[in-house]
Amino acid sequence: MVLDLFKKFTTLWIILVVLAFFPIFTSTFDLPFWNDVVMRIMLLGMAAMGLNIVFGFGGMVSFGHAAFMGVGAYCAGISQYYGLDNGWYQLLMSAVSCGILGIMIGFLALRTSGIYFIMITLAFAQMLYFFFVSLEQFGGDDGLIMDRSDFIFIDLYEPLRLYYLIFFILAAVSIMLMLLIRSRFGVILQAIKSNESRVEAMGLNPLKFKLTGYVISAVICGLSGCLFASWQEFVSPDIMHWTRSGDLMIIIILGGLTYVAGPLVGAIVFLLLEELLPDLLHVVFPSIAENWMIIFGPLLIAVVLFGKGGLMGVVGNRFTRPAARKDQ
Amino acid sequence: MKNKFITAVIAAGFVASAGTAFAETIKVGYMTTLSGGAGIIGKQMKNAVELAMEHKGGKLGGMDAEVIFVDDQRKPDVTKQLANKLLKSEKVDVIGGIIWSNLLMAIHKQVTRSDTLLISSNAGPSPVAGSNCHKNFFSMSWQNDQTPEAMGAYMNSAGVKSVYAMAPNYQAGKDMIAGFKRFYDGEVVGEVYTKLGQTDFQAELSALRAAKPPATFIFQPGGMGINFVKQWKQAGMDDVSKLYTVFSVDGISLPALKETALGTISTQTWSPDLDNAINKKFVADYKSKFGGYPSFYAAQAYDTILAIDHAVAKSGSKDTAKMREVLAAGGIPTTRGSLKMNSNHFPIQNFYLREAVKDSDGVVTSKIIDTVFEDHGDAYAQDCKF
Amino acid sequence: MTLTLLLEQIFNGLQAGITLFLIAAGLTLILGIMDFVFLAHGSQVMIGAYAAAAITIATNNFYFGILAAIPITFVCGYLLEWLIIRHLYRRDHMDQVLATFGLILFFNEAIRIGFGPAALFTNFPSSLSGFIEILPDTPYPVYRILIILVGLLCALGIHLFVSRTRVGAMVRAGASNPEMTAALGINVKILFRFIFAAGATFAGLAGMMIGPLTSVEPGMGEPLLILSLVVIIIGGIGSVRGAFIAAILIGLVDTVGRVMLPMLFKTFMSVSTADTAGPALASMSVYILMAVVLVFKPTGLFPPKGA
Amino acid sequence: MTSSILELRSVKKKFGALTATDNVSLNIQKGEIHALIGPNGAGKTTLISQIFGNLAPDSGEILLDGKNITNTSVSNRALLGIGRSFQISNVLMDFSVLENAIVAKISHSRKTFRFFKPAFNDPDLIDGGLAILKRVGIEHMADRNVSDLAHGERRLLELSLALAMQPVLVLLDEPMAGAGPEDTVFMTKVIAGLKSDTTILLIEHDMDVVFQLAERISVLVEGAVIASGTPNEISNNTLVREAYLGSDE
Repeated sequence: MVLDLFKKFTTLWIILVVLAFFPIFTSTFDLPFWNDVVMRIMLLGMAAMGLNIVFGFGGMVSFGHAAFMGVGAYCAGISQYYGLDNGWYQLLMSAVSCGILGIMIGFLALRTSGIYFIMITLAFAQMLYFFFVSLEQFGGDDGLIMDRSDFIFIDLYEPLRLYYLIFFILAAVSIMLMLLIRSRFGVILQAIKSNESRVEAMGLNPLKFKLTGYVISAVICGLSGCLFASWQEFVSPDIMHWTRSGDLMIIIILGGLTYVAGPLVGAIVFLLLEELLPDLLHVVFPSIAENWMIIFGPLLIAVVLFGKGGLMGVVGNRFTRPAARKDQ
Repeated sequence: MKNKFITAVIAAGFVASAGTAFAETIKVGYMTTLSGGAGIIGKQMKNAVELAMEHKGGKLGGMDAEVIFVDDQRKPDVTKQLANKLLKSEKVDVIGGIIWSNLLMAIHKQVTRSDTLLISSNAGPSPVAGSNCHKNFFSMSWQNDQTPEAMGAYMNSAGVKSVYAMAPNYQAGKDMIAGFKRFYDGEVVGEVYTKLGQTDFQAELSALRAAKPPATFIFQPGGMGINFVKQWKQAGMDDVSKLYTVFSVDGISLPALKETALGTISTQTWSPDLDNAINKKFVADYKSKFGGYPSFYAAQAYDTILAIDHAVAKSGSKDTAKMREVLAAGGIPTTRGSLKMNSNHFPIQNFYLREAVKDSDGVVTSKIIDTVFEDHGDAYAQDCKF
Repeated sequence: MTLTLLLEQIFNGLQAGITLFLIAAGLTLILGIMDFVFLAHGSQVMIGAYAAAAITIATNNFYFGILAAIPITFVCGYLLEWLIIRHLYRRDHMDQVLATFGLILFFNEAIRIGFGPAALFTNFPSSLSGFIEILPDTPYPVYRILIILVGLLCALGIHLFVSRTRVGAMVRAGASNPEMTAALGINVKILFRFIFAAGATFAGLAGMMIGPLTSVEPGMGEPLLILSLVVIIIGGIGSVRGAFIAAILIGLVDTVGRVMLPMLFKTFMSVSTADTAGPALASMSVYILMAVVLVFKPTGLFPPKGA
Repeated sequence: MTSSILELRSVKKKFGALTATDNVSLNIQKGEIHALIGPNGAGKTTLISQIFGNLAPDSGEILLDGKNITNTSVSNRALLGIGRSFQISNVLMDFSVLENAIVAKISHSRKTFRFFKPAFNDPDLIDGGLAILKRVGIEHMADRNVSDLAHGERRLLELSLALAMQPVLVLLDEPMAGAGPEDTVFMTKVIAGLKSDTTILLIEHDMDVVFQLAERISVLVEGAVIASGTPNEISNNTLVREAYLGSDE
């Protein structure tokens, strides 16, 4: 079974191996800043992978998953505000809170479908956003400065330790997803995306599976948010702004939404573009370097128009097949 | 903004081979919001920094200098990553800029801990002035509460008995009203928090018309200020109540408000007509180079560069501890005159009452009509222990 | 809280709602008939506002600005559909979200490059700057009443068009069953392009009318887009009547809630708590309303028949 | 006397002013093939949808094996033993034929919340899936993608899925629609072969097929059952001839 996972998810394993050795590269060439970029890539990639459970595999276009990142981040921030700075405890808190919230929001939102689902998930995310903006005690809109959480045995002020903590949690999430997507549950989720009424006719209650998928994805986003807070040493409602939900969706579509590795590939490309495009433009076309989004926007449109299946789809096979089967 | 990645690689190579053969260069990372809706503010700040570098002949304190501009996109996580880039990749000696409180909060700890000076050109939230202060942080602007404090004090002296206060519902808005109430002795008959980013204030104006307060105090920065003042005038509210503003009618909104803003009063630490040599040169050159008056954001950005120049010149080095000592001692030559520094590294400065007027060319600008506070320090300095 | 103030706030809510309706009317058809998630509809508002403002500034004539801007927004919408949108109808919602998000970025930056990052200043002519007493002692700005009237006129026009004309019948058929429209042999391509351009024009008109009230700046359409999506969802996707009722509802809830909620809260809780909870709840109110509607009516209040 | 497996008592459904099913009462006997015929728009599919639970009747009762299932969900009815093939073939398009069957097998096993072991290479599930396909004789196309299948092949796959849960009652909504003559012959044979295992309620327009397969026929016109009986009785029923067969020929 393990060998099989290596064979089926080649891209993901390659990325994980590269990520594992990346700090050696940066220290050799003295580019410590790039560790930081990659940490952000891993965090947003992890959240996007979580979202992709519902988005790519379950066919539910949730426009509000940044809210779970926010809740995870605030679990860390608020715990620390009250002196509970054990990082493992904060991760647990984030997972539990996002799980409970996921059940509540999922249960209500999954009554709807299509565009209505997109909008109701956005509505709940906006409610949470405004809720945290109004929490004056925790800095409201200005946010809450916090220390990196205290992960027992791991002193996070050594930058590489945070890097590897994020890496190992990302790797764990990745392996869990590889298994999940090929499991009975994963197969049913993808079957629901393919044809909900057939699955229902087979005697399965789609809501149960969709809700479970929704909760798992919420928990993963929560974990990502909790680590995000430690990375940023700061929590503010900005982490759950609706544009971040949009960013997560873009990351997924960019990478390829029917692939487990897609969101990670998307995160790498998206954040590298954000990082390098202004610099690049400055060399080529200095007068509009500040307006780099005028290139970025059409680029996204081009990906949709010409790169069906995202980058993974362009590189790999172009057929729509369930992720449970295809080689990635 | 150049291709930093390539620069970094090349620089690393040079440093390894050439060692210290080069003359010392001081590197300043300047962070502001260049893209998105607030891009106009960042643009003015960038202009001002470039002007300052021009005035200093491209050197800071006589040392070769390089300024690297980065666009924070007004997002905390992007800001944090850029700060990291400036620190680790560019290895800058000073980080300056930053418009927004939340962005400053996002990078405050990281930059100060790395033993690099962080000089804010605008943001001044209370945590970094008080209990969370750090010796490596300096403000070239003000603490958020101070400007409304000045307005509160002025309104006392003007004999305003009761006021209706209005600000957006976010942290800075609440700080502003808290600061205002700290100094204002009269009655606050209404305290209304509008939505952040609200564009239409007609509903609030209707409520205000019904309440008929003799005075209205507002904090509505950026686009919100343009909309508020415009709609205030359109609704003929001047007949109902007198408007007192902070950070709502300034060099950013005046070009959009034009004559509509005439007569509006506000408090501020700086004004284009402030009478000193540095300011006169700054305003005149800014106007001729970029067309139009600079805003206080631009002035503070200009001052940030002047402060670095002063620190290097006086200490003769770009060493953080030495520069810090110079800046903490105060006496920094700026567009606001010689700036004194408080124990928490925020300026102790004058606060002026300004009115929107037409200049001799018919352009609407602001003019100082009174000095409300002289050498005013902020309320949080006592909580600050380095 | 006096009765006159309440009435005035209702007028304010009406004006906000009518503006939202103009934006939502086209969008609800785009979502309903073409099943197309068009996030860049807010950019149409911005284009309208900029076109009118730029022409007004150049010619110094407000009316001319509006008159010239209407065909400009129509052409913009037409071209946009022809160049990009028509290639996206058959794609799934996710692709549409991504592509139209890209359009938002493009339009905002294009405007910033073209007109500079600062807000454009426009004002309505002095002939419209007066007040009308809607009740004794309750003056209300003429210009805002004009917006309400123009909006109502547009709403009536759209209603008559959809319910009385042949093309309107196609639109109704399309909203309740897109496949059927195609099966009837109607030239769907032309119909779509027309709806798209008309939707852009109404959104642009909303932008033109609020331009003199608010600041005309890049990105001005996004907050309106989110609100009009809320309107469409509450009204039922594809239903112009639903959009109208929901827009007025949202306008009233948002406007009246903003002012009244804090006042209401102060009657039974401490002032400082009310100052925190009131505005917070007010900014959440429209989303709460939408969530409640969807929980009880998962396809909105007035889903088109057959949907 | 055989006992009834499905009983409808005055089932009524209205869409606005249109009465889709008008007080339909119907008895399906255990083990029979019962055909439901009627002109287009008579409400046949609407009735099937109510039996399967996709639509809720406005009034009336539906009993499966004596148990009231009027308010039971689709998935629970499937678990109670109703299988259905839809008018427009309804299979998992992105999956292969075997994968379709495996999903059905997973459902049948009731062990659905398993998160780790890969499903598509589980030998038990593959065997189970193949057995499902074998029932309608399509195991040879197990590895093909559904999107590549011909129309008739898809109908067969759908039938196999409907049978996967070993239902006591199968609802077949126009299984021959769009199929070529060869497919029709094959499908007819398959359906006839099911008779020993289950009860079938069949909607079909092809009268040859209906008279070949059905033991009893009910005729639905404008939402109401106008006649019910053996093929012989139906073909001799004057009401039916007038309302339906007459206009059809």
